[in-house]
Amino acid sequence: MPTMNVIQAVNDALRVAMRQDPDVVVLGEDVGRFGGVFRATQGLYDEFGADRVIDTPLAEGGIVGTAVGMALYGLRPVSEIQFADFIFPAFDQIVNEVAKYRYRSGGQYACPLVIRAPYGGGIRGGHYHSQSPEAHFIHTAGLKVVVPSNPHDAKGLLLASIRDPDPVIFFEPKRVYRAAKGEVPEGDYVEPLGKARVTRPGTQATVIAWGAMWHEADQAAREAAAEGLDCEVIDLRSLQPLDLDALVQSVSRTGRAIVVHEAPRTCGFGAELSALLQERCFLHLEAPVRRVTGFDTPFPYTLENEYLPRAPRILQAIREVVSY
Amino acid sequence: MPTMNVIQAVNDALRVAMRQDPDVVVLGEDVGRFGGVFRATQGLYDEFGADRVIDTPLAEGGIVGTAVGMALYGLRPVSEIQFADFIFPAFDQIVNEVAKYRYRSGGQYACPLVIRAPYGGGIRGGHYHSQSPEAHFIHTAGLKVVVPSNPHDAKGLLLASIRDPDPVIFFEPKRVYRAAKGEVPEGDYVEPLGKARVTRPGTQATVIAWGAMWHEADQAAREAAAEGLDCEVIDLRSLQPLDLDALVQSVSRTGRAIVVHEAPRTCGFGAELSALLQERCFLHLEAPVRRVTGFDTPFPYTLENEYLPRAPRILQAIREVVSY
Amino acid sequence: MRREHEVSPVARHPRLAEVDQPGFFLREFPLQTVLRDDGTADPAEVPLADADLVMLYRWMVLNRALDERMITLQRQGRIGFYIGSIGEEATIFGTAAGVETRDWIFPCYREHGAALLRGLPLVTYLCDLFGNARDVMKGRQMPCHEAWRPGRFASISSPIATQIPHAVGAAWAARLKGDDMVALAYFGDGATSAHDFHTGLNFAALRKIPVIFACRNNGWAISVPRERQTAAETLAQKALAYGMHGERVDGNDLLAVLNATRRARARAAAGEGPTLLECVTYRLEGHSTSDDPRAYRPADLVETWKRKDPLLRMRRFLLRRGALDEAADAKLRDEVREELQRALREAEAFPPKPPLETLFEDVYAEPLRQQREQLRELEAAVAADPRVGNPRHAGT
Amino acid sequence: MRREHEVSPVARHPRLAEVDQPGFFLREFPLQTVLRDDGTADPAEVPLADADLVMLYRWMVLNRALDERMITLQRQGRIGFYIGSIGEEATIFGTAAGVETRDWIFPCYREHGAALLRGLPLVTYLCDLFGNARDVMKGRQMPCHEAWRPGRFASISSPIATQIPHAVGAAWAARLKGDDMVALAYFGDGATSAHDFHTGLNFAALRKIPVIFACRNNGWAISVPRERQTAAETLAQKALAYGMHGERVDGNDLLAVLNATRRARARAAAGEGPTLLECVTYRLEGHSTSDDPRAYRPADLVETWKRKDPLLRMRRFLLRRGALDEAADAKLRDEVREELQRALREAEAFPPKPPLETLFEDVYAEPLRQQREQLRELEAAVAADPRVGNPRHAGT
Ligand SMILES: Cc1ncc(C[n+]2csc(CCOP(=O)(O)OP(=O)(O)O)c2C)c(N)n1
Ligand SMILES: Cc1ncc(C[n+]2csc(CCOP(=O)(O)OP(=O)(O)O)c2C)c(N)n1
Ligand SMILES: [Mg+2]
Ligand SMILES: [Mg+2]
Repeated sequence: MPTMNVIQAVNDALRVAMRQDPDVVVLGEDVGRFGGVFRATQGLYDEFGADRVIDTPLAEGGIVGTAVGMALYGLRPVSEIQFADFIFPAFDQIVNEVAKYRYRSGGQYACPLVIRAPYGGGIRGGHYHSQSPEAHFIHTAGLKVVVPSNPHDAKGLLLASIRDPDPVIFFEPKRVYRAAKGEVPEGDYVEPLGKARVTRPGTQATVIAWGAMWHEADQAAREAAAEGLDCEVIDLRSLQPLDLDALVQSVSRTGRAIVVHEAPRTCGFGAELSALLQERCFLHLEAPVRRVTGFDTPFPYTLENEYLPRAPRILQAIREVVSY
Repeated sequence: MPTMNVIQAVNDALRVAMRQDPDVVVLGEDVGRFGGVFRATQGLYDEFGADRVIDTPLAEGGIVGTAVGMALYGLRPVSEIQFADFIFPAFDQIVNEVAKYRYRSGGQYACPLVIRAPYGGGIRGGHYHSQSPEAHFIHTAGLKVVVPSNPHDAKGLLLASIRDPDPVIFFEPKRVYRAAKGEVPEGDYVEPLGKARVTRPGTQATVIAWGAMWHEADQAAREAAAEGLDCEVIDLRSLQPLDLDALVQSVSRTGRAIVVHEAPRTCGFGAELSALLQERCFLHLEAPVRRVTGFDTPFPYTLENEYLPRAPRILQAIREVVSY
Repeated sequence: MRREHEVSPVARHPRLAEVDQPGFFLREFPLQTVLRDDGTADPAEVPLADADLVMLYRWMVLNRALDERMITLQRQGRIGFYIGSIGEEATIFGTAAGVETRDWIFPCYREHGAALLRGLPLVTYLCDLFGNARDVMKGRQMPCHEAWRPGRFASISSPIATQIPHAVGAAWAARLKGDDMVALAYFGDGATSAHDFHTGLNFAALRKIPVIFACRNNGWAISVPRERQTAAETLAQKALAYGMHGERVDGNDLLAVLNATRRARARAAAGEGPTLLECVTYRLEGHSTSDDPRAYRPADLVETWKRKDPLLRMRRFLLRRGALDEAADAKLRDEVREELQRALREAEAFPPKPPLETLFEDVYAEPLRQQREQLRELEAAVAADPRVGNPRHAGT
Repeated sequence: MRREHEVSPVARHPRLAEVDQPGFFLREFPLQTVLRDDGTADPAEVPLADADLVMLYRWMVLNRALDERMITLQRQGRIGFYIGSIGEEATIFGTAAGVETRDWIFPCYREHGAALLRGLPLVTYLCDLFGNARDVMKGRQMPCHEAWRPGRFASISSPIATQIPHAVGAAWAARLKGDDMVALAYFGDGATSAHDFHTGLNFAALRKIPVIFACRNNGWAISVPRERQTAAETLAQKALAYGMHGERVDGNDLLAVLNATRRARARAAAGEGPTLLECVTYRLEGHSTSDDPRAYRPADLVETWKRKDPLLRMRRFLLRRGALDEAADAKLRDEVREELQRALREAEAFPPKPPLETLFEDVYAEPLRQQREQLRELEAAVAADPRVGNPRHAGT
């Protein structure tokens, strides 16, 4: 199996999908001849041509709105939003159109499309190249939301997303675009949406994370192990649909849960997970579900490492939760 | 004291604010001579003229984006979004500009403005005249979010919001625009942001609601009382800042909490409240914090009364939570 | 400011030569007309055989009767809301009849006439308005938000202008697939201010996507007159911002609209790119049944436009041409009334509510866990207390 | 397709008469030039005294030196990112010098030159780039996202075009307050596709808001050439969509830009409404330090434009005019280099990080409970483990 980083895995998934299905097209700013500012679409223009690898004008609403029409007509468009921070001009199209199209037409029409966007901090991007807006989309019924943490999942989940009958918001952890490397099967395979992965079994607490923060959670769990604290780590991978069974099973066993995310704490997805675990594991909980998250501020520049819920803060939370 | 309904109270607040401060202007679709589709700005055009009561073109991004510039320059703009469902074309301006302007400029600039929008269901509005998007804005640091349930608070909170140094998203419960009547002081007064109101003291469970759903919660608590179940009811009024002390105090006492909101359950503000209460009242909780909410679907038309978390469903939740 | 809705249409001008050099412009957007006030028309500009002309006239009559009837039904509380197209029928049927039936339609919310023309059964449409158990949309949307896949009539949403980029995407997809399909997007004058208008037109012009952007300039966006929507003297000239072809046509003139649409379709299909087609018409009634226009517009303004009623205009033409006589017209109207009445009886006979489980279907292709759980939760709640879902027995 | 960035500017044409009838258009958008290739100019079009011309030239030289130095600093890892304006100096200083100092500037992200002209101290600007303890923005934004209130220079955000409606609102507010203030909004050619361009221009034209919409058409939006952004032959003609005045000017010609800006300002101040001013220039370098343009544009294209360098052009003019000689130019350059060096030393001496509490300030006028609690939480975390906040000691 070849070794790839996340961006190569994304690129490979797009290539496999486009080879296999002529209805798959990609569109976005700079995705054409240039291959995207992160090079996710590199080489696709040469292989599939300007008709299927479409440089668009600078308008995210158009990138998504046009994709809606393409999807209705039978294509499988994959829209790239250059940074997740720039998804908001398309927000109306996403929450009022994409998410509701099937429902509102009584199932006459479907709108299967993928919106890819690099998300998250840790690359010195400041306010507008660091945001993690997943909670907005999880709150919007009709959308699926996927966040891989590693190359293998990036490829398998992206292929599954492109073939999914529902619209998928696919957030890519740009902080580990190049840093996270691993073996990736050649050719076609899918990782099913809605399945979490227990990446480290443990007994004393469950640490739940996704995307770039999974790496921090894993690091913290390894450091905790060195202190004799045995944590289970779960990589959520798909936030909607959510693998609630996996979480409930783990937390019912460990009695303690820590949720990690980069987005601001208030009304982040950690709140939903905390609420769900409390509803489903109430009698098993030995401590409050703990949230280790970004703070309730815009994403900063110089102090971004203080802002991010990195391993040292997660480790402290593990200690506190286990000794609650 | 005169008796008013909610829409009259809003209208009165705008008039008081505009008389008292020449920098207050209102802008939006149809707000001018016509006085707004719900008549919230009725009479203002005649009193204050076309310069301060501004009919805009059909573009919410412009209604908010222009207001940002006005606020920077020293006005106190009050933007009307005709229905909360149509706030999304302005979403980028709100989350990337309004919310971050003070922070990103290092405090050199401020962006004090109010965005008013009728929200919620129960008026046979279907998908696009019924949504409750408050969670999106609570998740966005830099914004305040206010939702009155009655005429007295609508006026006092709107006046406070207009004078607040921070941007405020002001959601008005259109379901009770005319139905909720009450005495409203004449002239000027404010209700401070960040203060909840215990509208019914009780001992066995705390029911937390806001806006139109407060009326359902109150009704359910009254019915519960008839069954011998003694509930405390809290009208949140201001969701950000949140009166967490009031909630913690009440739930620490009752040991049981029910949160009611119209928005879809997943990642709604109920999740945040559940998480917070669980973090702060863990050892006092006798039952999981219960969410009685809209479902995870777009807002329906014919079945909207099934969809809404109305008194009968709240009452059932009270029974279940108390007997947990 | 020149108020185009107060003055009579500008006479048609000979086309000026275009100075086609970078940085130079010479374009004209005269109001194109075919049907003259005296009921005549240049025979060369009459695009259809008499029978087809009468058929379209019948559709306009039916659409008018339907709108009037539904406004009454709304007042009676039998439907919750209605938004009609009274006065705009020539724009709607002229465009809809001007494209091919394989073309997709991306409607705003006044073009149910186009759906009916495409074969949406009247009963089905009425069930949609009732949101009853037979509503194709399963009672999920307000009245006048229909979708009709068999007629390639897309789904209506309330947010203004969102359908415009959809039309572009669909036409783009068709071109990629090698289909001869031109998308027809409808929107109002107010929509030209919206984000998606800008984006949709720019994308389409850039790639010469086969779309017809049919702007129903009916003079109003609720209470905001066209002149307060934009300082541009015409809406057609907005095409220039995108390097796109634009035309301005008398929207109360069925034949002028039809001819312009056909030209635009031919151009689009030939790869010459999209057209912005401004149809200048008038909203004779309130914006919707929620609106009372007396609060913001003078009655005499409406009177002027009532005299330009597109139905009267077409009728005058057909009578003068001999394609129709008074008796045939009366018969046609009777038939239409009867047809409506029958459909209404049939539609009202269906159960008023779709079943509970439909609330949770179609959010996703298959319900996720939360939709399944919540259906069970709701079923249990209804079983425990019949007041759940019954507005008359709970809360405010 | 005509590629305006490949051909030399069109010669200036006499203004054609405008046919001002509804529905008819005759407009011209010739590329306006003052500085001729031989270094001469029509004396009537030279708007400033020699000392002021040299002063503006000096600003351009400083801006160029600054950009070059910062690109080097970024390569050395001393700053995190940089986005310069090399090649676009005439557009930036021509517009900024063409308005009054009381006018507000709503920048895109390449106009730090305008802020410096307005009095932003060089050291302060450099601290902003470092995001250090003396950064006026308190280390919150990426480099080149400065704000400078004393100079009425608004705050920069990365999202494209959002500042355009802000400029409209500020100018509108000023008019309401009776202030003689014209807002100057900057944006690129790519921004003309964005939502907020459409909205901002429409609102402004409708109400004749005093704004100058200065479009830096530098030929590229990252890798997307101007011709793939819109099918419109010129960007200036987009003004027609809004019933607005538009002009097209040689953006590498300081005097042409300055004159056009002054005319636009006069028009705006007189209540005649906003102007869309397309300044045709060229981005000689990569989009930013994150970009390598060799991947998408041929080098020879850049060579053509290097010969039109706005600094060379202004220098030739000043030398020929005798306002500057070689010795004075060399001295000026030495001074500029020295000034930069001094400022850099000073800026780098400040502590690299703002204090922890600044993270939680200014989210609101006063921190809410969660900001206060989270500050305590972070302080405790840092106290317990010094690796918190230190990238070299944790995680990936
Ligand atoms: C994004 C959005 N904002 C506001 C509204 C409320 N609204 C409904 S119709 C309408 C006016 C539309 O005018 P126009 O585009 O001219 O269409 P017409 O109704 O005249 O056919 C408005 C403002 C909406 N539906 N969507
Ligand atoms: C809304 C949004 N989408 C995408 C981006 C990413 N991006 C940054 S600059 C840029 C190109 C801007 O081009 P132009 O407007 O011509 O300005 P220039 O950089 O050429 O000065 C893009 C696409 C962004 N900043 N904001
Ligand atoms: Mg209209
Ligand atoms: Mg550019």
